[in-house]
Amino acid sequence: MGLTRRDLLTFTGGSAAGLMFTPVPWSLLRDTAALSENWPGVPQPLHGEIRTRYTTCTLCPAGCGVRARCVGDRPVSLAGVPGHPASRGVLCPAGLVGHHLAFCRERATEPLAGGKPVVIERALTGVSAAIAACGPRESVAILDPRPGRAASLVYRRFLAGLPNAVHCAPPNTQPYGAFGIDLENTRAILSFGAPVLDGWLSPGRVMANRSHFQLIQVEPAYSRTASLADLWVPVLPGSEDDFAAAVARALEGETSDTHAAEVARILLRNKPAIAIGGDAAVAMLNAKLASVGRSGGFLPRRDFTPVTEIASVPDGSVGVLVIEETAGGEPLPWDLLRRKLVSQNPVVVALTPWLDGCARHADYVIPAPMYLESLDEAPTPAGSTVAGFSLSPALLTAPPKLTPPAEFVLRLAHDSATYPDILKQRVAAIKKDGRGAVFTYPDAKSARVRDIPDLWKAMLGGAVWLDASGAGPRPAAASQAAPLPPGPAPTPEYPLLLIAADNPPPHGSPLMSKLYRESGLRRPANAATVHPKTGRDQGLADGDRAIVTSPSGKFPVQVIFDAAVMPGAIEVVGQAISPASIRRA
Amino acid sequence: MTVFQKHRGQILFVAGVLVALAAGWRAFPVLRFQRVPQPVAFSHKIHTDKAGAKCEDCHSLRDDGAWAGIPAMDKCSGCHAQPMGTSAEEKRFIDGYVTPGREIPWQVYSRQPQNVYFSHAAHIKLAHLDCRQCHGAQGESDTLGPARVDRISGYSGSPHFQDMNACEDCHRQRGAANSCLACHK
Amino acid sequence: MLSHVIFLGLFYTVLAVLSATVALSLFRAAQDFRVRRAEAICWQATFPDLPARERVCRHEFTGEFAHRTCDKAFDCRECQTHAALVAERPPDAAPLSREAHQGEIFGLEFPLDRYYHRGHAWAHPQPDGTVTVGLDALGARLVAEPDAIELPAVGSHIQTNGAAWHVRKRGADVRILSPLDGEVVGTSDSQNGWYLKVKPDGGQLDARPLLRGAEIRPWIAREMERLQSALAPAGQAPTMADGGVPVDDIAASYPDADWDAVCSEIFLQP
Amino acid sequence: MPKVDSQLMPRGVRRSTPRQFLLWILPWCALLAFGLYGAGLCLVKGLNQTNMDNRFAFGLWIFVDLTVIALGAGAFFTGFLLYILKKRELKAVINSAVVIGFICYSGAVAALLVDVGQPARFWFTFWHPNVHSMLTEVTFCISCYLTVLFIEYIPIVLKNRKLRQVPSFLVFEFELHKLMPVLAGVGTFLSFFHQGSLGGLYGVLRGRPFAFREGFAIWPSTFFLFILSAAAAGPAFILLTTWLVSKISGKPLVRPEVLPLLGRISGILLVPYILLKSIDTLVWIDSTSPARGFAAYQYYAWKPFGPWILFAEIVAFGLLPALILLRRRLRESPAWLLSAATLVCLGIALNRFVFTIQTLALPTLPFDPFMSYLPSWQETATFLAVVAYGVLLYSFSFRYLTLFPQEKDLSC
Amino acid sequence: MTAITPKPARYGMAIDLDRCTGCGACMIACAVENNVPPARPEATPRTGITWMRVYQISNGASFPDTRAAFIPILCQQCGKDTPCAAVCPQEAVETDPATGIVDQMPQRCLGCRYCMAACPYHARYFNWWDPQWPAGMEKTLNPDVATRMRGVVEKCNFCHGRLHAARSRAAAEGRRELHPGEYVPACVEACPAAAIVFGDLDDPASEVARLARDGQSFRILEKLGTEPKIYYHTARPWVRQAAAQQRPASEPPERRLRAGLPAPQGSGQKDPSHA
Repeated sequence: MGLTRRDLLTFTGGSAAGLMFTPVPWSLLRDTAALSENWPGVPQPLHGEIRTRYTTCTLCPAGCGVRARCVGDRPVSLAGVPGHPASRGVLCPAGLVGHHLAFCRERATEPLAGGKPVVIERALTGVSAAIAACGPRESVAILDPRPGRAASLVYRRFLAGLPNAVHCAPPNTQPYGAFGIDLENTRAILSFGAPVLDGWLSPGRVMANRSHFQLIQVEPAYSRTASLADLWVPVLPGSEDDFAAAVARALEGETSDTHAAEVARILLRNKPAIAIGGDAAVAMLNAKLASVGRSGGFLPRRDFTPVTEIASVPDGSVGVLVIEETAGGEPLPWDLLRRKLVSQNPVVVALTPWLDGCARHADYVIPAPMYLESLDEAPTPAGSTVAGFSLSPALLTAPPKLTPPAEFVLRLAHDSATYPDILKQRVAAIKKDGRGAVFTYPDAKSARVRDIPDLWKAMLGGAVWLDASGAGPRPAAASQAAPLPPGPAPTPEYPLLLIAADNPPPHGSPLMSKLYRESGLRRPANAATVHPKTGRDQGLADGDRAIVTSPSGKFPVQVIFDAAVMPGAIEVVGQAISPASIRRA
Repeated sequence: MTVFQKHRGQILFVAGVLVALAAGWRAFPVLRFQRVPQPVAFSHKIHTDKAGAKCEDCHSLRDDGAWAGIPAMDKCSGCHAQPMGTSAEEKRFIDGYVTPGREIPWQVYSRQPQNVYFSHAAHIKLAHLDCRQCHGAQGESDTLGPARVDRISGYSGSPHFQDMNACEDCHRQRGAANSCLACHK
Repeated sequence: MLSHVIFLGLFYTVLAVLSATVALSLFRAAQDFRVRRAEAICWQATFPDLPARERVCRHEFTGEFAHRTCDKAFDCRECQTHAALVAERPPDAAPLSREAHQGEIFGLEFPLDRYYHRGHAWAHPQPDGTVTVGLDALGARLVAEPDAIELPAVGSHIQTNGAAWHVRKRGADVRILSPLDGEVVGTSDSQNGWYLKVKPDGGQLDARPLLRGAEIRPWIAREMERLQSALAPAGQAPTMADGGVPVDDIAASYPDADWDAVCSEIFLQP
Repeated sequence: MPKVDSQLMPRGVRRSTPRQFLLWILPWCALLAFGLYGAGLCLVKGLNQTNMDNRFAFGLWIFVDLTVIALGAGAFFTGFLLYILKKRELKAVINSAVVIGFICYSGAVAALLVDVGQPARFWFTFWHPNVHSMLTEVTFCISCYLTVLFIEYIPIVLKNRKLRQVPSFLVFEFELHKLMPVLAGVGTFLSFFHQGSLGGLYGVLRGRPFAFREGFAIWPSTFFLFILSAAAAGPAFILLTTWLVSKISGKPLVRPEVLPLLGRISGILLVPYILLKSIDTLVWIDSTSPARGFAAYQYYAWKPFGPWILFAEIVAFGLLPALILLRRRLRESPAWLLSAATLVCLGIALNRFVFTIQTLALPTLPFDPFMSYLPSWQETATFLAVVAYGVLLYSFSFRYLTLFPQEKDLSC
Repeated sequence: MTAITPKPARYGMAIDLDRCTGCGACMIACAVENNVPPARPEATPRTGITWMRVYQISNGASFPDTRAAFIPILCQQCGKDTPCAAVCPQEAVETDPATGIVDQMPQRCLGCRYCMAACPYHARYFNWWDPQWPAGMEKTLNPDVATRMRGVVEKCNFCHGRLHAARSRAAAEGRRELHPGEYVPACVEACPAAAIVFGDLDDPASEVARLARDGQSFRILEKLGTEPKIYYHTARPWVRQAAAQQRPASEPPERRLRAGLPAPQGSGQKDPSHA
């Protein structure tokens, strides 16, 4: 007798019923649920011994100490070093995730010549040839984002060997020239657009002293600092100078405008006071406040090495421009640099970890190690009243084919020394000199240089050297930058004024999205903030997409209404002050 | 007409039930796990008896309270740089791992899921549990059996592996913390 | 903790009740089959779903009622009304004439020597005490040459109004309702006129539910009307193929009629 | 094929030709397919396919679930009236009511499975239930009640013309039907609970003063309001569907007195609902909400959810239809009856909308903005899939099963 | 056997709004510590995950009198009738009696998001996408915190990984009790302005308890009666006003977020040109 379909069904039914009384269905349920915990789509952190390692942040001139929590040899989180003289145990948001930079896209990973991958030797010969080929009128320039480092010394030495060379720096790299700011004793700060509470000097140091000084922010834009200052003086763009002068007059007692008078009153009541934001009138104001060379004011520092500001390099004179771009911050506007180049076949060399900065315009791209990928140095912390120096040991293993900028220049100079050698020499010099004290991160203790047997080792373990306080030869007052051009006036065609708002760093950890895209705590790059009234006059609604047109071009934006913005102005991220118009897209 | 003919339906049904039960209780528990052999034949016995090593020589707490777990290669190469015995196994081990300095990809029997926080420190130093309580007689074993890995969830299925209920019960009996995040992360 | 108990308790009770309900009805169903209640239940379940015109009381044929719908599922044994009426006008002592003298209706043979069931099966008591069961002339013509016939096994038991046997014809699957309770002692295909030989329960045929004699003509008349309207394509006036006497194979002469519908109508299918 | 089709239909009723029927279901099948695609995207790619977000954690789906479950309440309430209170007239619509109930609940459950982030963990709720959560109550009740509806659906299916030819089916059906009161009882119990817990779902949100209500024992007032409103809306919805089906199929399905009866039931229940709802609202405005630091007026300061919403809920969609349904003369005229029933159903939908959507749209943090939300096409598609599924299941049931026992007698 | 759990603590925070500069260091430190994935390109302020989120509010005045303040909002660890814990259908949320921390168990979570609807602080976040890190970056994840999967809810748990680490360290030294300050969340450690103070509210000696008591502290939505454990401190009346006020009904509906734009300045800001 054969099995009928009915038999088969009966059997299946039976086994189905039986299965219910076995672990099968239940353990399958459990396993699928467990699978949803650890299926491949969910990355699993690696485990290992937890170690603490120390280094120093080189992302900006603040020179903050960094304590890294590492699993095995991989940093998993960064934090400040308590008691650090410059940073006071604080890191800024960007610094907290510096160890992510290495994983960003748009990284330069191999030498490029004319956009094509080449071996480093090939790039070296190419650049040397270009330098050799420089005519008598053409100069070789190295753009040094942070003068005063051992690397800068390497550059100077190399340039010295050339007939016609210039060691230059981006504008405002040394805003206070040979001076530091004695923040600890300052009682009032009159800031002309300086981001005092938003990444000025060493944030930790500023915050630690915040309660000691009055902050007066003179700025057209409703910046973060303006919003938190004790007094915000919104002035028309470009009229900062006039206001500074007005304050200066007010200090003499001749009150011309009420704001200035009030400011003067505050400054007089809280001495010592300083004015920052640097241009002629402000320098004069400081003279009036007698804040130079006084405790609580600007104190001279020993280690100042004057460099030419790129702006003052004659146009069309540079035959070979070597740009170092390792320091954080946004790249210089390219047209500023282009103006300096000679007309026919100039050669641009970018020593940079990024492909999207100057590298885009460079004939040679020499990939530099990213922050934390190689032994580096941090010079005197910005605004420090004494010279300083610290090493920034690597925490990450760098990909192959990277060359530290200094290393590249050394090889150009056919110098057999390596960058670490140079750093060793620098440390040796400090040791030899014997002045000053060293603050070591692991134990948060200071010791005089003399008492430290192996300074190099100590520095590698995380430490900052600080010169014995001040008392350098007093150089001339801070180099005074040219005064601002008169503020641009609105025209019928461009009824509004563009004001630069604080802008996001060009590169950062992907996690910066928490601030810029996921919470909107900070405005995204394409935000244009206007006063609701201004917006409505321009026929805009909150949240509109719009086009901003200025003499220098047009760009798309997204409109945000904010009653805090100066009527008649458009706050746009990273734009130069200029007249402009806006209309709905 | 035979008995089978008469009760054909019932008989087939019962047969189905029996087959299912057999499959579910006998075959399934075996098929469920994948058996992964250990890369190296290691004998706790020999190391404790002959070499006179103590448990904590190799399995220790770090200062921060983390569990060092299975020792790294350098621990082995300390003694095994040269063959100490004559066994082919040891030779294979030395050629394969010690000489090239490769870490041994041990299969951990009670590897906890990623979301589990288990502090050996708390269980040893505070609760004073004996290793055996969770790891059985592993310490006296002469050979290392294969590790059992659940084919679907990928979790450890070894007999030493404590499942959540076991933890919970013990914690309840001893009045230890029993909230989710006490043992999960 | 207590809330846990109450809450879960409630829901497991609910689940228990649900499964108990289903299990109970399954069990009862099995029981019904065991005690031979199934067939009755099927008929009970079917009867109310039949259109009203098929549920006409037999006493309407004899004119005792103008309109009456049967509420006993054609089981007159249960029906007081029927009992009363019968008591009042007892049917003639010898209902069935010995010799099957022909009763001819619309040219159809309806021998008066037997009883007729509303489902067009007849029961013919035999001298040996058994009863032969067959299809009446109308039924026979509807399933003239059946595609298949499914007769019950000898020894099986059939019940009044239960399925006696199955006939398939042009997609129509017809179950012929049994006119009596009894054990099947013989089967045959219609060659010798009957399909089943049945040994009635209690030794002799209980004919109360069955039609006889004078009831037959008016009944068949109605059946013919229903047949016609069932055969008539929607909208057309009902006509017989040959203007009166049904041909031997009605199906053949109505090739496009929905035979399932037709048979359901006449054989009281659900 | 056509033969099989016709043999599956109940005898004695006319149904559309297979061609017509095909033309009717094809578009719905297409819609279903489209919707399933959308739902599939949500399951495979994750809920980022929807426009829900951290602020609008609930969206279209939850709103639809609450609404259809309220409308599906007709199933339990009709069953309750018929089997427990022995209202025989309702036999005419009970089958249809059961099918509609089954559709609504199964549809809602399906939508919920797409709505959760980890469908594979659905059983956690049964294995580690947090009995203090209204959602647990809902989950348990709905899954149990869906089972009940399924069991109630079985007899209707077994009565199909072909299936009933299998004696055992018919007998089982017969026996099961004898126990129907038990099922109706259980169903009523469950329904009362989960209709309530669905209201409780929002009433317990002490973090959302707009929805939060004081209550009795563990249940906020919304618990009881939801039961009442569902019970009132259920019959109205049955009424509407019955009318709709008979219009579409072009046949009388129930005796003329049945629909007004349903209307009357709905009206009778609507009155206490409106009464309690008004009282509840006043208490809420007067004490509940202010006690938590929120003046009630500010909820209605956000356009478009002005005070009109309260008026619509209570007067336009509550009081008005109630009055209509309670007047015999108006009830008897189809136009009034139907428009009233429509209003009732709309009222329920609006009420559920207010609790699901408006609650989330209103800010709680003082410095927080008003939230708005528009469903993505995937969400909408999934919702349409549920609708299409319902229409299809009902169409097939109507074609092949006896949903309206009176139909065959009315049709000849 | 007697209970061997350490003396229960009631961890809480006091945040000084007058010190907060809204730099966002806390948000970043939090994301790093707790393995919160970076945003997808299509993420918005309403779909992003920020256990700690700093809101900017303003005094409502118009230029040039505007003043801004920043309010960090994290899970307020409600101590009574915890809205989210009560509603979770499957016990994925509970309050740890030993710490007063409201636990969220992503591995138990069904993803029904009922708790998010229940939370008045919007401090709960749903994983709308699979968590993804740029290639190589997953090697920098914190081993003390498990990554979450798509489709579950997560929230601040006072850096429970750090509590575990602290407990392990203590256990290694044979201690059950933690020293004050031995365990602080990442945001507290990272705040450049030292605006956040963390500790045991039940320990009267602790700084946080002191701040909680002082007259200038308040809690957000205190009237809901959920006993949140995050205290906010400010001397500026308008800040307290804007953070605790009832919203003026006259205010126009906020439409920024529909445009997917950043969360706006606090809506405390009224625009006179409306009046």
